[in-house]
Amino acid sequence: MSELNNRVVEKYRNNFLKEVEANVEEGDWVKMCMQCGVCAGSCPLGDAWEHTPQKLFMMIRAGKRDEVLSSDAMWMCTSCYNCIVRCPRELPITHIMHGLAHYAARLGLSPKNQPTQKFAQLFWDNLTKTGRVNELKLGLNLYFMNGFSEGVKKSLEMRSIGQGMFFAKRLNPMEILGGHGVKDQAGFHAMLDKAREIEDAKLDKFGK
Amino acid sequence: MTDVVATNQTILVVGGGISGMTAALEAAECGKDVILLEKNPSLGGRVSQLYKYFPKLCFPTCGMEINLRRIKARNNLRVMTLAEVTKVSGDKGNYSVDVKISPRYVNENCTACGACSDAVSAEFDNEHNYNLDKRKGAYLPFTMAFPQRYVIDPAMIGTDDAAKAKDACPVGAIDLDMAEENIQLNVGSVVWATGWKPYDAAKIQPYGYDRFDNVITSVELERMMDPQGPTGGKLIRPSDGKEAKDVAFIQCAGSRDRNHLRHCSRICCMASLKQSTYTREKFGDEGKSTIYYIDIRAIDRFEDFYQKVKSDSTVNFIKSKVASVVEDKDTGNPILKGVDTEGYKRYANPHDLVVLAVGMEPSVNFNDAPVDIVSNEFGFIEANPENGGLFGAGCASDALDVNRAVQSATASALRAIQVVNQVAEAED
Amino acid sequence: MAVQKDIGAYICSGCGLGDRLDCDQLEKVAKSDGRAKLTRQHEFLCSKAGVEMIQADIDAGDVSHIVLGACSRRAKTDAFNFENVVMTRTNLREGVIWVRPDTDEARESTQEMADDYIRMGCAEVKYQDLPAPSQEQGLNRNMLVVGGGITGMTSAIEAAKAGYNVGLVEKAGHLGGTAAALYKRVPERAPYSLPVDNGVDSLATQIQGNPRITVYLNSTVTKTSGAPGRFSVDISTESGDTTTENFGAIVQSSGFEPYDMSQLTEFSPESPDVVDQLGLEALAKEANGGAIKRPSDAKAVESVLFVQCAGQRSEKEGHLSYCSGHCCATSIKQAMYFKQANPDTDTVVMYTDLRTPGAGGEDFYRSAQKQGVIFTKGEVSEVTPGDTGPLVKFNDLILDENVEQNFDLVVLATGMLPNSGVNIDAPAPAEGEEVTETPVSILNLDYRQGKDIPQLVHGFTDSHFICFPYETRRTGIYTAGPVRRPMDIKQAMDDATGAAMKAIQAIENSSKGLAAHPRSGDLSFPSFRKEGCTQCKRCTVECPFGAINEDERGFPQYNEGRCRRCGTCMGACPVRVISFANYSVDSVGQQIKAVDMPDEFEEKPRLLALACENDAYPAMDMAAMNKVEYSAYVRAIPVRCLGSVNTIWITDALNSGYDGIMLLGCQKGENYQCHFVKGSEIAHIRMSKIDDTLSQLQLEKERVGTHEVAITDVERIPQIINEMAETVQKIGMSPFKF
Amino acid sequence: MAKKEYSFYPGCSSQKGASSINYLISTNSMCEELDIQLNHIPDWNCCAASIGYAGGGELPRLALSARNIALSEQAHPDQDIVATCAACWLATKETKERLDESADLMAETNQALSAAGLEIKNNKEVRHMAEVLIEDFGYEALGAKVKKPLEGIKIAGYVGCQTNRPFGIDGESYENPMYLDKLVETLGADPVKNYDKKVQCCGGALAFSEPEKSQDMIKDIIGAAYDGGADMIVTPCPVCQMNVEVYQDQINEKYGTKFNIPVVYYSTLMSVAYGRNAKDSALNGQIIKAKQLEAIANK
Repeated sequence: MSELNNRVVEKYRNNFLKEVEANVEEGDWVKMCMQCGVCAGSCPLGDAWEHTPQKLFMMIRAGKRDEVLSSDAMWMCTSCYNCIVRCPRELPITHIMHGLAHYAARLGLSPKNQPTQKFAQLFWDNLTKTGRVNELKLGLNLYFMNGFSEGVKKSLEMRSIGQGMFFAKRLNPMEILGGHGVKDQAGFHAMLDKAREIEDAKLDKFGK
Repeated sequence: MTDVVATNQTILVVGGGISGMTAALEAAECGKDVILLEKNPSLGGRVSQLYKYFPKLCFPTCGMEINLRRIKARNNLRVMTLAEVTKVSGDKGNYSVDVKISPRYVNENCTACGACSDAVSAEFDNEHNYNLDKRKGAYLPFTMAFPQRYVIDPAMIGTDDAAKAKDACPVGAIDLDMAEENIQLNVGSVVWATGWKPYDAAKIQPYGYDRFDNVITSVELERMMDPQGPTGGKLIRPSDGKEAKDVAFIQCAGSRDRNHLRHCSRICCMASLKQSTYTREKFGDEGKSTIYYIDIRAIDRFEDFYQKVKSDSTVNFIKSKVASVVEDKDTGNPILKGVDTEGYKRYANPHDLVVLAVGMEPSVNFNDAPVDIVSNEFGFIEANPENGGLFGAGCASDALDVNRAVQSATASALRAIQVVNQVAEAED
Repeated sequence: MAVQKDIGAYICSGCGLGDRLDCDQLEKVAKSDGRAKLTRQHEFLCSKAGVEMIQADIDAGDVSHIVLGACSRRAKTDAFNFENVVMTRTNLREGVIWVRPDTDEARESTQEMADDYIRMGCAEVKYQDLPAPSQEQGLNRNMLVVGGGITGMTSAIEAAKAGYNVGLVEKAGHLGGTAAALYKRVPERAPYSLPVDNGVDSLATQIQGNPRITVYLNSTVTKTSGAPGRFSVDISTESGDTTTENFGAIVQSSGFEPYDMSQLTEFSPESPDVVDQLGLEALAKEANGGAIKRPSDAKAVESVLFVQCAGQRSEKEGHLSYCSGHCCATSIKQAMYFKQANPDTDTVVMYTDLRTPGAGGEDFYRSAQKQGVIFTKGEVSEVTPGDTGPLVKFNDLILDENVEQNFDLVVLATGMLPNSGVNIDAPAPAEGEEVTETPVSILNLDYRQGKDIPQLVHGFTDSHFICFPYETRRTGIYTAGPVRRPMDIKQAMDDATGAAMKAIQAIENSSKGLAAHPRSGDLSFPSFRKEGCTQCKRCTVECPFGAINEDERGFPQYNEGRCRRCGTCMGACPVRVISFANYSVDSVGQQIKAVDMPDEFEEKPRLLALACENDAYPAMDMAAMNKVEYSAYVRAIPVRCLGSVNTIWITDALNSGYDGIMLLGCQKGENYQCHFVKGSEIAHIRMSKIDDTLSQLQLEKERVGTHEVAITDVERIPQIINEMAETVQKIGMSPFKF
Repeated sequence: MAKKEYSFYPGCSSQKGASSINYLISTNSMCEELDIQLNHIPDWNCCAASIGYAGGGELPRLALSARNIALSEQAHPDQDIVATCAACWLATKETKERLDESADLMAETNQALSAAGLEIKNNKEVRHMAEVLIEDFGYEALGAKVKKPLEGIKIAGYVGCQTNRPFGIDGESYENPMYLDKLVETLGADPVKNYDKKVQCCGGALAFSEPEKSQDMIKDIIGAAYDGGADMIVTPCPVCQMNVEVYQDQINEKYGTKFNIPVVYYSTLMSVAYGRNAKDSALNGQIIKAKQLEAIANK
């Protein structure tokens, strides 16, 4: 548990809903849920997770902080937006799921070895490095994210695909040497740092 | 040319459903001069299309027979059908109302002998049965239609069929040259009882009403159950005529939903509870009903009915807004997908037939009606002093069940009487 | 028969009647058997010409009683609309040719059918007179309203606006009733977002300033006698002084009593921090917009739980089985009190079904969620007085787990009980049975049938009819508001206006001697031959509307203003002394006898159908419109209600050789359809006794059948008739054909 | 018709040597035929798609798209932004809407942008290429350009998620959008009627992290296309195209299916129908070759 987490716990004590409303992307929508369950039934990965969105919202109201933030449910979101368009109460569920996932990660409460979290993090690091995604590096990092031997196995599995892509000119080995990126690296990074700084300030304001 | 004598002591009631008939009758039976307008060829409105009422499971036509008898007995209550209001001007106690009267092509000579109908061959969608079957081009809207007078479908005009109908009529009742009329009425007060319409189920895309034969609406089921309805009272499914023994009811189909109607339509829960008794009526213990709901809204003593239905072993309740309906291509069974939110249970349940408990929206949205009247965001008329001598009644004022609609209509009759009585007082 | 009766019989040959029937023959029958003074034929009787032809005879004074041999009495009513003449319509179209095949074999039996209907029509009018009002009462434009809550106040104001005078009786020392105890009320107009003023003061001021309204505070009604148009009412104050006033009609808006929460022991009702909704209103009034303090230690409430359906929607001993309808919205409103005072208050509404129906309800619900009110689908099993505040045990139905949680305050959403006075249908206490508390009567009606309005269910005085919420069982007395059905303020105010409407109508119609719904406008009323009466009291007992009192010698007093003209009394009378001007034992009995009875060996059975004019008879008409055929042997007579069927008709029919008799009435029992309440039921009971008559006559039981049918039975009624025809075929013809 | 210009946001996957370069190539050919000029946003950056959320919080992610919008405003002030990638379009359009809704977010975003010397006005529409085709041209105009109708080819229009929800194309329904089918018809080919997996999610981002879950969904998408008698599948989204095309061998292995169905972009179809050769239509970019299209292209 991060030191930040302890501060947040301190600040909100028993009111997890208020914490979510203040700190989670689109979190102030959570209270509007009427428990119809249409989101739960609409999720293509529904069978894969233990908590449906509507249930997570109820858990938030019930103050089940640790269970919610350590749930892997929101990491299962594939951003298909089915839940959003069907929700009778207009909740931006996809974004709330992303927001919860991010918040859990920030506080260091997300489940260990959550593959999607790892990938999402890799993706973010990859794109923020140069400003554009380097698919080859992303792929390789991905295969090796669970260690070297795993990685070799995985790349072998994927070889045929890699070759296919290569012959279709849709994969360029030279990318390994750097590849695409934005020209204004400095400005780009300054912008991201600033954005991060503003967001941190919001989280950091309490407790201190 | 229709000439209707009306004065600023006349009460105009717009809409000939049960609310309009009630408002008109209560005022007329108080000795007031009343004109009742209906845009369709017959009085009756939505209730004339219902098989049974909740919670008593009695027949709407029973009450309609009484109301029609009351109307027939009243010379101070005049009924105008195929009539629509196009403009309202003036103030409380002195309104002038423009009315458009569409041609029926049949005059008062008609004895409803049916000769014209026998003579014609052209058929059209039967709106009384929500287009589930066809009717002739010369027709009586339904057996209890009032006035008991046939109608020639406007699409018939100019065809041989129309001529055949005319020739077949033994009493010269058919006048194919009848034209639209526009008349003006001077009245003291107007009661708007324009009623409701079922929400367009095709708009609720996840349920596939527009894609799957075996997904129907609650109002269509009412017609199917009627012995004089499109299936002669058989509870069968459209795709293959197979008996629908396992019926699913989807609540809030278009209600309580920002994608559709934001408001709760009040009646749908009770309607589905009622309709769950239809499967038992037809198939006894072999019938099966499943009601998918968010909240069962059976207020006051309707709760007794809910408990009665609940105790029926053939009826199941699942707390869930159904996410989507897909069709099993082999059996034609609709499969309902969703999550039972009481403890999180996923389901993919096949049924014979799915009934969408469609919501209720005002059939005239008073935010853009030919009259200046205060209405809320849902298009229902608000009870507001600014409305002067204009009053909402029944489902023009809120989503109401029949009993409450009649209550509201009775109240509106008094409000209208207040206006004309004040006019009378002022004049003598 | 004092006055001279000149019968005119008019036969229509239109609509195929001329082709299917021998109309000259029908005229002959009318003349010879029907004793018609004049008969005419017309090929289009309902045409202008046809109607003028009839009117001319009437104007010339040639006819006083007319028989129209044409279509059903339900058709062409606008054309056949004659005044000052007794008219009957024999149903040759829907009743004869439309239910018979157009074949040569069928021709004879179809003609016999028509002949008989003409005979029956003539016989009927012969025993009918033009009904005239009794002038029993005059116009009394005063209306009594009992109960000065928001319902009663609204009724009074609305009636006054229409120009009627109102006496408003309130047992308390001030107007406003329960609503006056509310801090605020649920909005009934957009925006449905926040609680609004309870509205009592503005109504009270309107009443004070209104010359048409007289208010009686600290008063109750100690006696009500008379009838619509001439009610005489004693209004007494606590101190006992009584004034007697006359009123034309009455609205009863006696409201409700809150459920006694002390019965809910599982929720620790004795604990000061457990209150019901009215208790919370008191706390909110006290706080008056500030922080609401909890009773035990005046600590500002930081967390509150609303327990919905407390002691309601439950079959448990002492609980209410029904839903009081308003409580969900009320708890939402009260949760807003807290949020308005301090947005950080934890407010939880615990429900199983959240019920906020109608256009505004859902917005109000959403508005509360926006303000941060938490809604939990759960069931509270127990509340115990914890040390920091009430400890609540509940089952969270979504998370599917049992939870214990402390709150500063717990509000129980308990139900409403109608304040409807004495239950006149309650069985009298058995010998020696302990009578705990006798409820106080609201109206103290001086009616043979009891002091108060009959109750429908759970003590509420609602109408039994969905189409007719004001179809009261005590003519001229209408209940409104929560005494009629659990309801919120918005509905109560609408209801109050509706009831005032009906009361005003009762005033107007009773002054003209016109009947109230469902036979509204009927001028006929029951009269009886005193010399024949045996004071058996059956009519007074069986009258469904409590219309009939008894004088000191036990003779019936009809109180025509209360009477609904169903004829149940006429059906009940064993000595047949009760009759209406146009509906009597004879007017029907003579039709039965008028039928031409073929002798046994002709193998032409005759079946009698006595059909309820509201459901069974229209259903037969509609069967005809659908061209559903039935036996030519049947002769159908519409009756006002099966309750008006006097057993003498059955006996006479059997004696005069009918082979089968069918009574077609409405559904009886709990969900009865009979608009005269018990008519169908009474008929079934009476007919169960007809078996003795049958056995005396040595006739088979199957010859008489009593059926519950509905207006939708367009297929079934023809079946019933045909089955009776088959039965007769099986068991053979009646031997009583002379 | 006059030349139409748009501020174009190609996105990472359309870069040279990236997974959907074939999308860009065929799009270019298509645009030439329709006299559309795509002005690339200078120095655009990745939108973070919808998977950046683990590392990137709300504001950093908004900033990414905001930067692209700001750059577009700078370079092509009066041009709508057009994207071909569903994720790029969605992320950018969402950013535009969020900033419109919240003044606070707008201020914070501009604060971040200022660090890169940029500012966003947020006054232009963000549109998907399919929208442009349907709204600015319409099926009739698109059909008029057809030189080689794609006769005899049965095509399943796989719409997928992100061009369809939450915004959708041409106000069509989320459950049964018809625009791909109409487009296929317009090009002379034969759309698969009621293709009931047309809006089924392909697993999107999970393809890497949770392959078995996404491949299970892909299996249904391809299966349903075969059930409908499809010769090939058409899609408007690079993620869909990639996922549905490249895993067919692995799926066959895992489920014993015999999938081998080409998955093409609408731009591929249009380029061919508009008479461009195989190279211009980037048919060589197909891992599973679209032989019928090649035949027509080489005619």
